[in-house]
Amino acid sequence: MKHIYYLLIVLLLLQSAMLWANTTSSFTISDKPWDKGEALILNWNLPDGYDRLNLQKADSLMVYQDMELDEPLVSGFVDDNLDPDETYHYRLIAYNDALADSIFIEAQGQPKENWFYMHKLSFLLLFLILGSAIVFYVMAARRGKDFYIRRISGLDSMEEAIGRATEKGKPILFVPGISELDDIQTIASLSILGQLAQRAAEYNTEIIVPCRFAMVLSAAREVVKEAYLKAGRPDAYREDRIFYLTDDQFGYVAGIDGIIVREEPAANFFLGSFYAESLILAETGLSTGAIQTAGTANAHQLPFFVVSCDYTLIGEELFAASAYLSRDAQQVGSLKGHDFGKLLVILLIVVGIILEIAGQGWFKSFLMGAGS
Amino acid sequence: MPDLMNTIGIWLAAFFTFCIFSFLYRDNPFYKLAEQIFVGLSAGYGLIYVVYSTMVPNLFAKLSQDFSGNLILLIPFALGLMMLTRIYPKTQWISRYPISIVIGTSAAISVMRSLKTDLLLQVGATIINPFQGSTASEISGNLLVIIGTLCGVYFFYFSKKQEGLAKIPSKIGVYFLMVSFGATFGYTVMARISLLIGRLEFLRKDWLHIIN
Amino acid sequence: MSVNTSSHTERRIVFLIIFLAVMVPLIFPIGWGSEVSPIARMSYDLIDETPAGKYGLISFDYEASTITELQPMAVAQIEHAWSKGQKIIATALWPQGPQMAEASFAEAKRNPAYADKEYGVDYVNLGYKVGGIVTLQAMGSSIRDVYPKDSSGKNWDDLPMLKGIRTLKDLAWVSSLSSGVPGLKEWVMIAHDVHNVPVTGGTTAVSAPGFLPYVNDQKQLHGLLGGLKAASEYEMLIDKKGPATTKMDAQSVAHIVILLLITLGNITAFRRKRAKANLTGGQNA
Amino acid sequence: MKRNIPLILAFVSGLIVIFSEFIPHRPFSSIVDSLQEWFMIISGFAMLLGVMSLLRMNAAKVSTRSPDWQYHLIGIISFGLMVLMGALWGMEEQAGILGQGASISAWLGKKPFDYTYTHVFVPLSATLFSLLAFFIASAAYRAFIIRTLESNLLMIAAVIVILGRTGFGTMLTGWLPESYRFWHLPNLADYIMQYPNTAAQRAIMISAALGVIGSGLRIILGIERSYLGGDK
Repeated sequence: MKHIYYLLIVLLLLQSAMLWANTTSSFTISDKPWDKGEALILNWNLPDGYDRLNLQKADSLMVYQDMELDEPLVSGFVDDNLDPDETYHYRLIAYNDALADSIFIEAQGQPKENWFYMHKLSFLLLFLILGSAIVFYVMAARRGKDFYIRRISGLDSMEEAIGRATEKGKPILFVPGISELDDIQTIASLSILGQLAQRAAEYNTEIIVPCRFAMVLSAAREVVKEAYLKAGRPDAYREDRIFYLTDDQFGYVAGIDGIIVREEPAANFFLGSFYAESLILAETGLSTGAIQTAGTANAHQLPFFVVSCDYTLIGEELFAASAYLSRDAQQVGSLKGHDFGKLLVILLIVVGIILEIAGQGWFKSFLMGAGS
Repeated sequence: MPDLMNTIGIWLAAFFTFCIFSFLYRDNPFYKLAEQIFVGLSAGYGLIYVVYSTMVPNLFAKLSQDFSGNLILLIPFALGLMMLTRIYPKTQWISRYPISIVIGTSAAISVMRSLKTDLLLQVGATIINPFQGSTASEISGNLLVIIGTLCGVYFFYFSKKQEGLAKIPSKIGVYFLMVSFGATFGYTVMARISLLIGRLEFLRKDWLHIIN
Repeated sequence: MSVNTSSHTERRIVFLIIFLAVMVPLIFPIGWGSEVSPIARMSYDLIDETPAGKYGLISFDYEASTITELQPMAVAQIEHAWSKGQKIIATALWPQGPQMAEASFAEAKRNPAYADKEYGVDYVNLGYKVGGIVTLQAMGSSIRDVYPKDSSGKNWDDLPMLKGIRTLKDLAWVSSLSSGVPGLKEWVMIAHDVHNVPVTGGTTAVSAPGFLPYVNDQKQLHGLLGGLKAASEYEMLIDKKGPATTKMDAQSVAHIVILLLITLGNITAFRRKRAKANLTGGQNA
Repeated sequence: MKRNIPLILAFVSGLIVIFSEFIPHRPFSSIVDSLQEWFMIISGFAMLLGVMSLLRMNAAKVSTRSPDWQYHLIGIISFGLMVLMGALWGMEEQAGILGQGASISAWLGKKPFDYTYTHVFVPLSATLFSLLAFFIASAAYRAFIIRTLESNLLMIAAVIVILGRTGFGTMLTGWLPESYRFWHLPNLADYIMQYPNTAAQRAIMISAALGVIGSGLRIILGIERSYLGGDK
């Protein structure tokens, strides 16, 4: 009797081994490459005949729980939002409803942090090309190469504005935008302030700079002090004309409006990052008859400056201004680098569109870093 | 009592609303009063807010609860204290260290962000097959987007005198800019009127209790 | 760009005109309304065609910052449903939602026609539950399990109108007034796509275009109210000169006034130019 | 020394951020977030400098009895009052030095800091913001004048969009047959916003991005150093 049992068991084992050989079910887990170690790729291969699948993941107590899935399971799944270097255990269950049968396979994996985001390759290339172009032109300018810059009318008028203020014996108002020092527009604005303050010092005209942030205040004071020094009039520098008002957007605007109507500056400069307050400032300035020059790269505020100011620096002109005014070789060289970038952009767009029309989608998907 | 105080609060709010509106006529003592109160209050508000929302939870609370685990926070703490050296002219130069770190990192962050969202993604969004649209207006629109973007970028090209043939694309770029400025202006009118409606509704309902 | 060196007086007149253009319609509503768009009407029809005694659910998925646009929709839908004899359940996927619901019910009850509507009989405010889509899934199997108590802590069984309610399927319609995530989209995914309950909703004007694709043949969304304009259309459909209508009137008047000002500005500029030309002509002669 | 070390610091910190953009591995992957938190802390300290500047300026005006000095005194008092209330009883759920101030909150209905915020600060801010409604009208009146081709384009686009946004525009062109749908003002306004407007905005964004990249690199490389002031 015992023998028969043994025989049966051996037969069963044989049978299942044969089944195994025939069907080769597999369930593999691998790290998702080129990422922060947040995802695992689950792949499986099951023979036909299973009606539905279920995927479970072990929780911290090693108890398998059903996973919440957004999409139906076919042959693979990417589990994301994981922690790097943790080991995760999964169990795949396949059901055969007709036979009321099921099998399960377990596997485990560990997400790894990688050393490069592959989908950012186009991004890196573009950065390297633009960066080296800018460095190249800066170097060329340093060696004494002369570059041409076309006229920017908003900037030519600056002398005129300062001249007018001098004639009238009125101050100049300079507002460096409402962003913190971490906005490049603020820094671009401050370097224009440097040029402007130097000229104002030469003309002996007062310059008022209200600031919204203390760090901008610190930098603005350094810039203006340096400008007065360069102009050879350090004695004329008045620190109390560069001051802080308040961190609050509209509180700051209320304060500036007060300055505009009471001190009646003959020239107003609104250069930097501006938001909703742009029109309040520009319209108040307009009512006092000041010459107004504005400039911002915030495209949505440009219309309001355009309608209420005499000159408006549009977008990149704000960044070009300091190079234009100072004619500093290195800055002009870097501007040349931006221009190279513009030609590159135009080329990329034209080539891209031609390829799109020709049905070659790879160029665009490479550029946009798709497939990641 | 809270009810009475609330009523007083509404009257205060109404008073300051009129103070600001009075500026539209001309500068006057009421505006001057409101302006200085506004500047003072908001500076005080900002200071208190930063202390409660940033300095305490992000720095002091972390350091006092788990000092050794948050040693890294001593760096911003020190840099912050270095900013305060600006108070004395002799030590002002020390504040250049935190300023340069702040500017160095934020310059790099801005470079990366601009390159990605403003340059790469916008260029990618312009790379379209213009003829894929289903209607004439869609196709013409696609073509306008392409022409406008290319000419607009060319408008900002500084290294060449814009005369003769080179002037044409740049001129077209300017036309696009003007249409866009006009359209943005028009589009914003509604949002701005809404702000005024909000204020007038406050005066009508909360202050005067005029119900229609 | 400033051609018209407009005098201070001219500016002040413009300011006064704008002030009046906004203030007058707010005090004396005109009730212009505008053409009702088909998708706003669709939303109206859903509630309008539901028989009396049925249940509707309004989910308050917004907070104070979008009250101007979404509150009028809530009030209009509540009044509309009450006028049809329906019962309303209020829930919220946003923490401030229950307050918004309370304010909307209070506003609707200020209308004498609905002053007698009773809490627990004609409407309930179940409150806020964290979890977004997971909460909605759970409501698909039992609303009571998700909300054993209402927002004020009353037990489910002590609220008589809830006797007939078990799951989402027992609702005649769902309306999500939504200013972000979680909100309308989640309701569409669960209430409509899984349980086949008709879903409509309202959003701010800014986010409305993103929902338009759901107003399709499958009626994933049974109409949509987008912004103040749609709210005013709804008020017009239920014959109410409500807050949205009033505000929309003010908007329309202000827009027209600005257009008139532009015309006037051109006339003035033209006159000035001609006067100047005449003047220089005179000098030459 | 006083000048070179800051330049090196700017260079190194900039470089770390650039590397972290492309490297998913720790410590780079989390560096930008912590740097931004640091930035908030540093600027929190810096705020004290601003406050001192404000107080010093106002105090000078008051002590020299310059014009309008009374208002500047009120400014100082408002500042002091707000800080005092915030420090003593805190704001919202935050407790101050004297705790939550339950009794004063019961009397006022709110904490004193929050009361002032709601009934003075918010109306001031909202009303100042609402001045835009007036200014947008006066700007339209003054600037949208038929003159050159550029200014005409500006005006026409504005008028079409303003018309398209209200029921009035729908009324004006509603009679046009369905085959001329494109010319219905709301559709025309959408078309302008969607296509020519997008194109121009994109051009501004792309070229400004190049400006940011150039200026940013100049800062990191130490070419742009005006923010540091002079050598002394």
